[in-house]
Amino acid sequence: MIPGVSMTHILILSGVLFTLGTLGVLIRRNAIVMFMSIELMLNASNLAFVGFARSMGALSGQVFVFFVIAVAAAEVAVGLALIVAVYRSRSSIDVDRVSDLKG
Amino acid sequence: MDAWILTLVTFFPIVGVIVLLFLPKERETAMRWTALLTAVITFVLSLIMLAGFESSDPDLQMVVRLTWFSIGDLHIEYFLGVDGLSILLVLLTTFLMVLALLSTWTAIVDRVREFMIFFLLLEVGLVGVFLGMDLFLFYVFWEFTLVPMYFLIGVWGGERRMYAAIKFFLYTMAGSILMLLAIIWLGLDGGTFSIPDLIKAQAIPANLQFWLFLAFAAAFAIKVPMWPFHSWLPDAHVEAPTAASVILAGVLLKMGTYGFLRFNLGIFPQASVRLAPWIALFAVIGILYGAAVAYAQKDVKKLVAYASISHLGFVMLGLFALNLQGLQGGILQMINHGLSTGALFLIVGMLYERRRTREMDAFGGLWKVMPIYAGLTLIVTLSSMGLPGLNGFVGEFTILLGSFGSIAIGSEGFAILAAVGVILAAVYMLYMFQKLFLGPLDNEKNKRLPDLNRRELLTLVPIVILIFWIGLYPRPFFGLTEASVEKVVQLVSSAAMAMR
Amino acid sequence: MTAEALFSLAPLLILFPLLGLVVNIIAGRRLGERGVGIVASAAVGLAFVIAILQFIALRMDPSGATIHIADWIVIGQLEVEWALQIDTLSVTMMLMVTGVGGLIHIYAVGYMHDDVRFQGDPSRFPRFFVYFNLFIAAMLLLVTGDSYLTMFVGWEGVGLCSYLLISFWYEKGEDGIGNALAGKKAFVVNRIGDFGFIIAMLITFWFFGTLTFEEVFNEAEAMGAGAVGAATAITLFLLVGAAGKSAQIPLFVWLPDAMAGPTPVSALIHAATMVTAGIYMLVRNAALLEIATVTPDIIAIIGAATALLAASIAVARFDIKRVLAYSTISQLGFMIAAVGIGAYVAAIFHLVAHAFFKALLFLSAGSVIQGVEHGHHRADSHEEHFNPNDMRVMGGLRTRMKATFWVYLIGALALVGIPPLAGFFSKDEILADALLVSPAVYWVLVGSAFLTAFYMGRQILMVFFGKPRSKAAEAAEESPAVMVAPLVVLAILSVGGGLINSPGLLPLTHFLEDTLEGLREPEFVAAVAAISTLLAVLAIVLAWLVYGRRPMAHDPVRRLGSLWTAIRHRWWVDGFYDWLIVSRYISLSHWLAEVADEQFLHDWVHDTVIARSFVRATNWLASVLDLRLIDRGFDGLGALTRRGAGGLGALQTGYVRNYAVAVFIGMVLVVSYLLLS
Amino acid sequence: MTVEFAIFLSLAAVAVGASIAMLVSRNAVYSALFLVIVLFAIAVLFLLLSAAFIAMVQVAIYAGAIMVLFLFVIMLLGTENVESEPSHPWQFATALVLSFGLIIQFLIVANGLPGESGGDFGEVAEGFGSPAGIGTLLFEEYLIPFEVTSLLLLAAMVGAIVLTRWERSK
Repeated sequence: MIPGVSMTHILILSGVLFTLGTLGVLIRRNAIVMFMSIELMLNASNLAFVGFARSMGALSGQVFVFFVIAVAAAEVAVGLALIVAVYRSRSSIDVDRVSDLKG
Repeated sequence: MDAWILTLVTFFPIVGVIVLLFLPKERETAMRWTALLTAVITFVLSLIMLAGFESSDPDLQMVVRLTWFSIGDLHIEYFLGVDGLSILLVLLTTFLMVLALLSTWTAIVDRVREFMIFFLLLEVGLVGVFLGMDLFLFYVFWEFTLVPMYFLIGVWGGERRMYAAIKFFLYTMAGSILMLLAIIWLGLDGGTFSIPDLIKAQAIPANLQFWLFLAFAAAFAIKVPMWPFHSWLPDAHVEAPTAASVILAGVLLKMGTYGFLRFNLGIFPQASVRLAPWIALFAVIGILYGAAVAYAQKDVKKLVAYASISHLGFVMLGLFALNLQGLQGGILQMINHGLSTGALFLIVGMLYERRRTREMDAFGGLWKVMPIYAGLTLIVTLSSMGLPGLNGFVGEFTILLGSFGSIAIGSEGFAILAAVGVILAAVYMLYMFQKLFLGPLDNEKNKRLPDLNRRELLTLVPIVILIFWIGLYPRPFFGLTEASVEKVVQLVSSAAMAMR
Repeated sequence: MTAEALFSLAPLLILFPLLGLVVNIIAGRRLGERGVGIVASAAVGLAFVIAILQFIALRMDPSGATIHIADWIVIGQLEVEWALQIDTLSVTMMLMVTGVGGLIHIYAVGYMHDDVRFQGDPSRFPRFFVYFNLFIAAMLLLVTGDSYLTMFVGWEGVGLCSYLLISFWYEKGEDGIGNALAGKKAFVVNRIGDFGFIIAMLITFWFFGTLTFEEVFNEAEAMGAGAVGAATAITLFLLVGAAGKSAQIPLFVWLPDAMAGPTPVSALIHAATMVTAGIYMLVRNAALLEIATVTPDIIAIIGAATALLAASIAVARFDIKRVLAYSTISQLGFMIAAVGIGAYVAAIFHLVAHAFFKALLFLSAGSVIQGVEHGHHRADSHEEHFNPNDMRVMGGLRTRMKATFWVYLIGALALVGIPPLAGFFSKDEILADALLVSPAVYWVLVGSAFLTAFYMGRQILMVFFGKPRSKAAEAAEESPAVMVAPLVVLAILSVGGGLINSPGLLPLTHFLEDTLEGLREPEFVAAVAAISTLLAVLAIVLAWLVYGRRPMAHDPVRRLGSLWTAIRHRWWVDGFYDWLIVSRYISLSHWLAEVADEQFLHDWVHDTVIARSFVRATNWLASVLDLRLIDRGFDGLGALTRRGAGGLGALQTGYVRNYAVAVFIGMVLVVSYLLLS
Repeated sequence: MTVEFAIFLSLAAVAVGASIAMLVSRNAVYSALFLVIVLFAIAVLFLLLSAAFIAMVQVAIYAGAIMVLFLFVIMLLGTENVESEPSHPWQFATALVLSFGLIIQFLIVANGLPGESGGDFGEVAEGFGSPAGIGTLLFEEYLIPFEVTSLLLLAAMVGAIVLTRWERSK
């Protein structure tokens, strides 16, 4: 029992963190920081998951968080590898310098 | 096992494709072996399928039937099954694949990995066409075969390969569109895409059958190809690499005849009866036309290509005789044509590999330097012109017999004209043999040609054995198809009764 | 041994030659010429033994037997088996085939030994015997097959061997390709005959419901008058087949060209056995011929006409083998005519007798040719285009090749029909029957018999008498014993062959009665015998008057003028066919290939009609739509697309964050939509 | 204001504050460290929400493994400072506007929660969120996804190696 704290609070916090994450993705040009922002977004959603698990008494929510963390780990591994590869060819991790797909 | 063997036969080549993807690019021999081994295993799997096949059962066997996806009430199924109409063709496909791959050993040197991958994918498509029993699934496989073949011709072909590949693609595609429309109509109207269910229902009124028959026939006639839709074939054959030619002639064209057999006769029996004389007319024109045009060719491969048109005319004539002998002969002739024309293309390929030309004028007197090659070619040539005791004769004779007494065709004249085609076959086949092997050996470049090596022998000898086997004792082959063919004949004759 | 046990040996008949050929294919190189020859001859010899056993079995049980080996084609009502029919007719044929065939095999061992050296490719020796054994196997299948279809297998099989053996020296002949072309011609013309055979089978099956001889004949008998039309049609088409195989009008043109094959081939295939298959086949169908209406008359006319035509052409030939070839056609005409007038036994009798003396003639001709060839090499003359077959380079060989001369003479007299040689009895039987049935046929045949005597006299005089007309002929030498021995045996057979069906006893007639029902017993008509003997002698005398008395520079018969020109050009039949059929077909196929297919269907329809009209249609649509849209004040369709594409392209900045914004916008919008709805 | 709410509030403040700091710091290393703080704060929140196991995982994998990896890469490439200002002028504005919209949406959602989940968190069963409970669920109900995850990690590993492998030929 957690008196005074409700799902609404958790959801608001989660929403704020998520929004901050997206903001980071959108305004930063450093690929690594963008990546960190994505991690932040994932964490925000994890928070919501755990909150709902608690509120509904269903353990599945926590299991999902577990999966999300696993996926995040995989994503980081590949993503960072990509960044390294990009850095090798461009000597920069500024995402605005990479625009080969321009139509 | 029983339930999944068809899936295995169809999709096993994918395993080879995956292995090929991971092989380092300099290990070309390993790629060749992988592809060959995959084809061999697929062939063995198809033999296991044959072992489990009950030839007295006319219906589909070893059926796999799962819902793939649904649109409203309309289920599109993953539905595989084999019966007498298709089993020989599946075996032919897996068999020829092995030999065709053997023939590529030294002929394909660049982009080996890609070649092998396309080749194995082609096998998936071809086997899928013969096993798919859901119209939608069938159509997917049908169109799927175009892609690998397009690349096989377009990438590894001769000088005008792009022209030939695009022509091949567009022609067959154009025909398929009409078929697709008809398939969609059938599905919406009958509420199912399942071919056996559609055949069982027989719910299509006669005048509608007529139009649907034509829509399907458009796709199949181009594929066969029936005169006058054949103009893509010589181009495709001349430009295609040997192995692709073998499969193109040996199996791909059979998709058309198989289509007629499975769909047009099964789903539209009344239209089949009604249109049989017309089909027979075009078939006979094809027989005579192909034979005459083949005689005037200078390029061996083109000659064989036109000979194919003539032979497939026989198949069509047999199928639309709509009686037991005609149908049995037609089906057997599909196999015979696959074997002997496949072998002829292999033979031409061997020559081309040695001399880099296919002009018949560049040869002559080859018997002297390549006696084994000449001997095997002679057997294949004779099989192709229907010498009794070899496979071609059994097919041709039963087709002639069937069409001569066919009620559906209605006139003995077609069979008699087709028999004239037998004379003409001797003319062009012997002409080819004479141009290549007889006469003086007067071209300097030919005097040092090596005879067949072991690998090449290995590609031809199995075919020659089958040529003799079918020619002398075709019972096992007829036995496999008999029950299913009887069922088709009953279906068609009851439709004919209903029309009266 | 019971008859049944002996009958069951029948499959060995075909198996032995097949075995022989397999051994020679596999081990031919290692066995050496001797080994190959022994294997091949032994195979045929063993088959001959089996044939004799069948004969013995038939004496025990004249009704014969059908030996089933395996199923072949079984589809519904169509049931064809690999089965051998042993009856008196087939045994007569198999005795002749294996007997004469065996002798020719032995002869060929000697002949081919020299031939492969003259032609310059000794490695081809085994191949010859492979083909030869294959031929014997196919021929035996032909005569023993119990149904039309199994017979047809042998029928085409012998045709194949004929093709292979005619073009055996495929790099020789006119322009280096002559032999190959001759082989092709033989095969294709035979195929025309086969076409008739196939159609006959199709009618038979759909009318009688079976292809087995026995069942067809029983059925036909049971139907009686109802089967007349069908029987007529069937036999007419069979006649086409027989005309092809037995070289009758109008399909005889291939046989003279077939002389391109080595001489044993001409003897075995193109004189004794294969070419008689047509006669055998017609006799086999005697039951249908008896029912049919028009066919027998047509057969008789064709046979008689062929006999006369070929005999006339033979008069003007200079090639020793071609004379014999036309003579063969002529004699086959006799047999066909005999079938036409219903004298089936006479036909078979003449067939067997002819096999003896014509094989003898060909083989001795081969001996002559090789003798001259040897002489050519010994004399060391370097004449270009020396043709050892040309009778004009021979002459006076009587003294240099004694044995060959005597056996040749016997063969020739037997052919001419001098009593008491074989040909006298057999030809006479035909003539006697012909006189009974149709005097017209009789007189035509007598005319050809006269010509026969004349050209044979001419040949003997040109080859063996007079003075040698070339150095090669002067130096000619006798052939080895392995070749002469079979000649002697055949000579004996040619002398005594008449006994097979000697007047009065008629053993062959009685033998064949078990198979062919309702045979007439031939009568010996003394007047007929006298007339033909007299004419034969007269013709020989005439030949001696023309050719025998002085050395020959030009053929004296040339004085016949236009008639000479006609027979010299073989009545222009070959040329006529070339003009009517061959060149027409070639130009047709070229027209179809180049104009109809390449230019019209391929180029015009595809490139012009389909491809260009597609382009034109799209252009038309585009321009019309374009113009109309502009007229109405809108942007052109193309411009609109281009502008749209340009606008959309600008969105494609390539900056990943811009894409992220886009995703974000979409997300916010979607969530808004969900919240608001 | 209960103790729990006070704890939540302070943790939330730390998390939001650290996030903002992460966003605005010019140096990527600082960003990474701020992110670690956020992750710790969230881990504590997990504890509060009776998710002890997940909290441990969060600390161990996120704060431990993943962030170390980030720092490694930053150090390796030596790219702490990249940009000075956004290169697209309208990008920043759009992002702010959209974020504002998103916040609003979250608020709407959070306020509109249905009755039973809208109130304070109630009691849960004994052992809720314990490793045993999660383990049972993972290996029974979610066995196949679990196995697939392992495959995914394997694939990621192979992928990362392939991508970063230095071509010797170059």
